[in-house]
Amino acid sequence: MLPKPSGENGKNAASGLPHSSGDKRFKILELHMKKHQFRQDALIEVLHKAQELFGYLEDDLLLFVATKLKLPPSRVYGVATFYHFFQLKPQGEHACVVCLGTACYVKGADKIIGGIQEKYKIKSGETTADNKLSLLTARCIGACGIAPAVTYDGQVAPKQTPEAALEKIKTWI
Amino acid sequence: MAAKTLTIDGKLISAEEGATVLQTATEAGIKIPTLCHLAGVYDVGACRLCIVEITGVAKLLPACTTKVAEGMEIQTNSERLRKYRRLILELLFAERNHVCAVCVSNGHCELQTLAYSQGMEHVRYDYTFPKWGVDTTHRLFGMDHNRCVLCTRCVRVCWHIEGAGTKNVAGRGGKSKIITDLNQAWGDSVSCTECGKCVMACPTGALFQKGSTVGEMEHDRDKLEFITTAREKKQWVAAD
Amino acid sequence: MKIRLATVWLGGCAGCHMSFLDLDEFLIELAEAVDLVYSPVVDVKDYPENVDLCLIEGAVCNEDNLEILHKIRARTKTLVAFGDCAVTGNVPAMRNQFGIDNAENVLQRAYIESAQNHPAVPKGDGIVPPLLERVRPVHEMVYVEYFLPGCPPSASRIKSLVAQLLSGHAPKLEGEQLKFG
Amino acid sequence: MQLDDLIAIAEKHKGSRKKIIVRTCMSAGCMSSQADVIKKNLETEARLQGLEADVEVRRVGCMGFCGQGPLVGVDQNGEHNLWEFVKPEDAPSIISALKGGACRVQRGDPKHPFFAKQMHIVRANGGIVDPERIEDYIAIGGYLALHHALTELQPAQVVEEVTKSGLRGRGDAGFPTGLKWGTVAKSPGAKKYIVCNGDEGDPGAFMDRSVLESDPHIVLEGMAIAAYAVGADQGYLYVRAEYPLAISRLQIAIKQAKQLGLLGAGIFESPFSFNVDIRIGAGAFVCGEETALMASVEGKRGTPRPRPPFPAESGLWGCPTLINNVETFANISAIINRGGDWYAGIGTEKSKGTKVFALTGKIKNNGLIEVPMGIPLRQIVEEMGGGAPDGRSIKSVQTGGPSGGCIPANYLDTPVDYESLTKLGSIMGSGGMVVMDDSTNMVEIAKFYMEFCMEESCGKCIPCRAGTVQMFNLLEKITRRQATARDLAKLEELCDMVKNTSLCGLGQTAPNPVISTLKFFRKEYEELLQPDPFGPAAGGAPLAPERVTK
Repeated sequence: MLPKPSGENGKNAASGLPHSSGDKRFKILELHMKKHQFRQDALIEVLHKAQELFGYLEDDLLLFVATKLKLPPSRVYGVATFYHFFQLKPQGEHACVVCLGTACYVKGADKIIGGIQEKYKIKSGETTADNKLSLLTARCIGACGIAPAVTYDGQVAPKQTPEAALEKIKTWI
Repeated sequence: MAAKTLTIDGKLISAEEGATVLQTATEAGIKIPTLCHLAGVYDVGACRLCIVEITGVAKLLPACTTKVAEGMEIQTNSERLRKYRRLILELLFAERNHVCAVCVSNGHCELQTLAYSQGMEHVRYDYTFPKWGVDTTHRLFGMDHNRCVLCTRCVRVCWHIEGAGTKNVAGRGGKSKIITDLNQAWGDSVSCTECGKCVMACPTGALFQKGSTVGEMEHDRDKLEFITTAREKKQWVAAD
Repeated sequence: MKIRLATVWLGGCAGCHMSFLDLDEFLIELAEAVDLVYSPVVDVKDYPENVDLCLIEGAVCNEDNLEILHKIRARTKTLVAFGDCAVTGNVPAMRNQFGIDNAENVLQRAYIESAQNHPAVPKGDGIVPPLLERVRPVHEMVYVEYFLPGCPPSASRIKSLVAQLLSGHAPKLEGEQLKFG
Repeated sequence: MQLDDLIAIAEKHKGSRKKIIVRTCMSAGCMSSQADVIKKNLETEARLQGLEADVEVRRVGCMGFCGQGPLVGVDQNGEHNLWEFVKPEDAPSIISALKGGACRVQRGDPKHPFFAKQMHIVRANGGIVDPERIEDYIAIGGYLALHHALTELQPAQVVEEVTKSGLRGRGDAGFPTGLKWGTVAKSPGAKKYIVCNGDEGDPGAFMDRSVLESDPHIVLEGMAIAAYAVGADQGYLYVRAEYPLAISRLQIAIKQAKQLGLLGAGIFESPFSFNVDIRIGAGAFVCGEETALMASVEGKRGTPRPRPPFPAESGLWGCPTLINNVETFANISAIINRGGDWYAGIGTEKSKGTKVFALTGKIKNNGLIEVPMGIPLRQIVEEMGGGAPDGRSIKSVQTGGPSGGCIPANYLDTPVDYESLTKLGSIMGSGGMVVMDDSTNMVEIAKFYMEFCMEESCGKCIPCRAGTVQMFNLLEKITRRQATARDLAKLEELCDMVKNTSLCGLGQTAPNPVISTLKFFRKEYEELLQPDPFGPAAGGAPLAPERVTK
C-alpha cells in the first residue's frame, strides 16, 4: 500500500521543516536542491543525488522532492519512471550489470547473462531471494573496445566470459 | 492577420496565418481523423492519425500541429494515408484489451468510430492481451487501463484547464501508464479536485463515471472547449 | 448446384447463431440457394468435405476448437469470422488476463475460487477439453477471408454479407454495416 | 585573461616539461584494467630508479587502440613508443627501458595502418594532453581559437567560416552546421541557448565518451565559439549518467576554465559572457533526439515533440537554441584556427572533414579511429581493423546503431560519407561501426536492435510505441521458426508504416535494421519461415460466380 501524500512527512516538507525522520540525508539532499535554487528544471539532477544518497527512490523521498521543488507528485513520479537509471525498488547488496551494447552482444554478452540467470535463477532486473545479488543490464556503457564488458559494483571489467562472471559473483555470495 | 491561400484535397481554401492545417480543414468541412486532439487543450501530435501529405515535404506531418503556409498543397485522404491510419488503429486495438461488447462507452467511443471510419473490420496483428488493472477507488469515477490509448487528453485537461496536475504519464514505451499523484489509488489522491474534466476528455471508456453500464458513458467534450474559450477571452471576468 | 454452407460454434455464447435465426424470411430464400451441410442447428456429426462457405462463431479457446478449425480450413473455400468473439476474441478472451499463457489459472478461477460447493477441477476425458494457453480470434489460427464483427451482428448485417457473398462479390462492410460490440 | 596571459600560461607550462613523457591512457576502457594502478606504479618506479627529474608520468585520455589496452605511450628524444596490454607489474620494465634496456611488454607499432591511416582533428589531443589540466590544453594552443573569434571576428564571420568549412552535424542527420548556426543567429530573441548533445546512446558507440574524457576543453571551446556566433550566453552539456568519468572530467574542466576567465562573464575582457552547466542524462536513448533532449534539460520526461518549430526558433524554454553533438563542437576550434577552406579541403564533395568511428565487434583491432570522410569501408575494416579474427570472414558492417543498417561485405568498397551510406539503407549516425563475421545470424541482429528500440521507445506516439512491440513479436516468431510468409509480409508492412508515421527520429529509423537486413540478407529470413497449411484455400474467396445459383 502506498503512503498518502497527506502523511506526516508530506506535511513537514510542505511547511519547510526538515524531514520528520531526522535522517541527515534529507538535509544533504535539501542542500543540493538549494544549490540548484530549488529550480524545477533541476529535477533530474536532484533525483540523481537522492538515489546516490538513499540507493533507490522510495515514495516518501519522491514526495519530499516534489514538495521542495513545488512540483505535483505526478510530475516527479512521471520523470522518475521515465529514466531507467532511477530505481524505485531497493537493490541487492551487490550489482552485476552486463552491458548489452551491440559490440558486447556480438561478442557473447547474452551468454554471460544466460550463465548468471541459470546459476542464480534470477532474470535481468531481479534480485536474488537472499538479497545478495541484483542482475542488471545496461544499454552500452561505451566500453566497446573491451567488449564484452560487465560492471561489478560500479567497477568495469573487460573481456568477460560467463565463467569469469560467475567466478566474480561467487566471491560475493 | 494575413490570409494564406492553399489547397486541401484539391479545394482552394483561404486560411488565417497561424492557423493549423486541422483547423483550416475542419472549417472548410474536410474531416481529418483525430484521436489525441481535443478542442480546448494544446496539441501534442502523438496519435499520428491526422497525418497529411504536403506536396514538396518528404515527411508526413500531423495536421493538428502543422501551421498553414502560402501555396501549400495538402492531401488528407490518399490511399497511403488511409492504409497507415488503419494500421495505427489496428496497433491500438492489439495493444490493450478493448472489448467493445462490455464497454461503458460502446457506441459513444472515438476509437470505435475511428475504426469504422477507416474500414477496420478486424485486427491483423496478434492481440497482446496484457494484464492491466481497473482503479475504482475514487468516489465518483473509475479508470480502466485496459481501455486506455495513452492519448494524454486527461493529463492535459488536468494540468492546463483544471491546473491540478493530478494525472500524468509514468513509465515509458508500451509500459506507459496514466497515474494519479505518486501512482497511488485515485481515491487516495489529495490533489484531485474531483472536477471530472479528465472523464469528459477521455475518448474511450477508460475513464468513466461510476454506475455507468455498457454503452451508457457519454463524454461531454464541449464543456472543456467552453471553459478554455471563456478563460482565454476573459468573458466573465469582472472589470475591476 | 447449390452453395454448400456450414456454420460452426466455437467458444462463444451462441448469440450469433440466434441472430442468424433472426434472418426470418431470408432463411427461406437462403435455403433455395444453399445446402446447409453442417451447423449446430442440423444433425451432422462430422464436418464434411468440399464446403464452400463457413460462418464461424466464437473464439478459439481449447484444443477441440483448434482441431475442428484446422479441419474446417482444410475442407472449406471461404471462411467468415462471424461475430466479435471470432473476430477479436471478445469476452472469451478476457480470461487471458487471469494468467497470460497459463491456462491452469483459469481452471483454478473457474472451478475452485468461484465454486460455492465442492470446488474441484473436473477430470476425465471429454469433460473439459484441454485449454489453449490463450484464447485467440479465429484469424490468428487459420487464414480467414471475411469478417463480420458485432456482438452479435444484427440479422440485417448478416443478410447483407451473405447476400453479397452469394452474388459472387467480395463483401464490403461500410457505414452502418460495420460495428463492433 | 588576455592573449598575453594565455601565451604566458602556455610558455610556462612548456618550460616546466620534463625530458621524457610517459603517457598512461586513463580512459574508461583502460581504466577497467587498472590503468590508475599502472600510472601509480610508473610514478613510484620512476622515483625508485632515480628518474624522477627526467620523467613525467602523465594521465592522458583515449589513445584509440582500446582492444590492446591498457596502453602506455612514451615520448623520448623525439621518438614515440607504445606499450600494449600493460599490467601494473610491468612498470619496472617500462621505466628501465627508458634507460635503454629491453622491455618485456608487447610493443605496439605506431606505423600500423590502424594509426597510419588516421587523420586527427577532433582527437588531435586525445592521448596527448592531461584532460584534468587546462594548462596542457592551453600549451598546445587551446583557447586561441576562442580568442581569435572574440577579438577579430564578427559573429556573422564565425558563422561564415563554419559554413565555408562544409561541416555537417556529427550526431545523426548530417545537417549543415553553418546553416543551423545561421538560423539560430538570425532568430529573434534576447535569450538564446547552446546545447551540447553528449547523450551518446547508440549501443556500440563511444566516440563522444572518448572525446569528453580525453579532451573536454576542445568541446567547451567549441561551445563558447558557437555561443559567440549565435548570441547565446548559457550552455548545457548533456552527458549520459553511464559516463561518470566524462562527467567528472567535464566538471573539472569547467571549473578550471572559469577560474582562468575562459568561461563566465567578460571572456578575454570582451562583453561576451558564457556559462556552461552539465546536465546528466538518466538512461533514455530517446534523449539523443533534440526535442526530447531539451525536455530532459528542462527536467521533464524526455519525450520528443513535433517539429516545426525547430529548436533553432523555439527550443529550451521557448528560446532559440543551438543543439550540436560533442564531435561537431570538437571540430570548431580547428576550423577557426585554420580556416573553413582548409577544412573543406578534407573529405568528399558533400561530406567534409574527418569522422570518428568506434570500430568494434568481430574485428582484430578494436578501438577508436578518426579518418577522412570518403575513405572506403574496406580500408577501415580490413587494413586498419585487420579483418575478422579466428580465421573467419567479415559478413557485414553495421553503422548508425539502432537507426542504421547492416552493410554486406560485397559493398565494402563503398566510400564512407553521408550520401553513400544512406544509399545503402544505412546512415552515418554518430559513428558506431560494429563488424559482424560469417557466424552472425542477421535476423537475430535485427531482433536485437528491435528489442532495443522497443525498450527505448518513449511511448508518446502510437506507431513507435505499439509498432516496435509488434515488429519485435513478429521477429521472435520468425526466429522461433513459427512464422509464415504472411507474417513476413506483415512485418514489412509495419516497417513501412512505422518509418513514415512516427513522431521522431527514433521511431522513423527503428525499422532500418530490419529493412536493411531484409534487403541484403532476405534468404536468412526466408529459411526460417514455415509452410502455411492453414493459409487461404485454393480457389477461395470470393465464392466463384459460376457456383452461384442465384
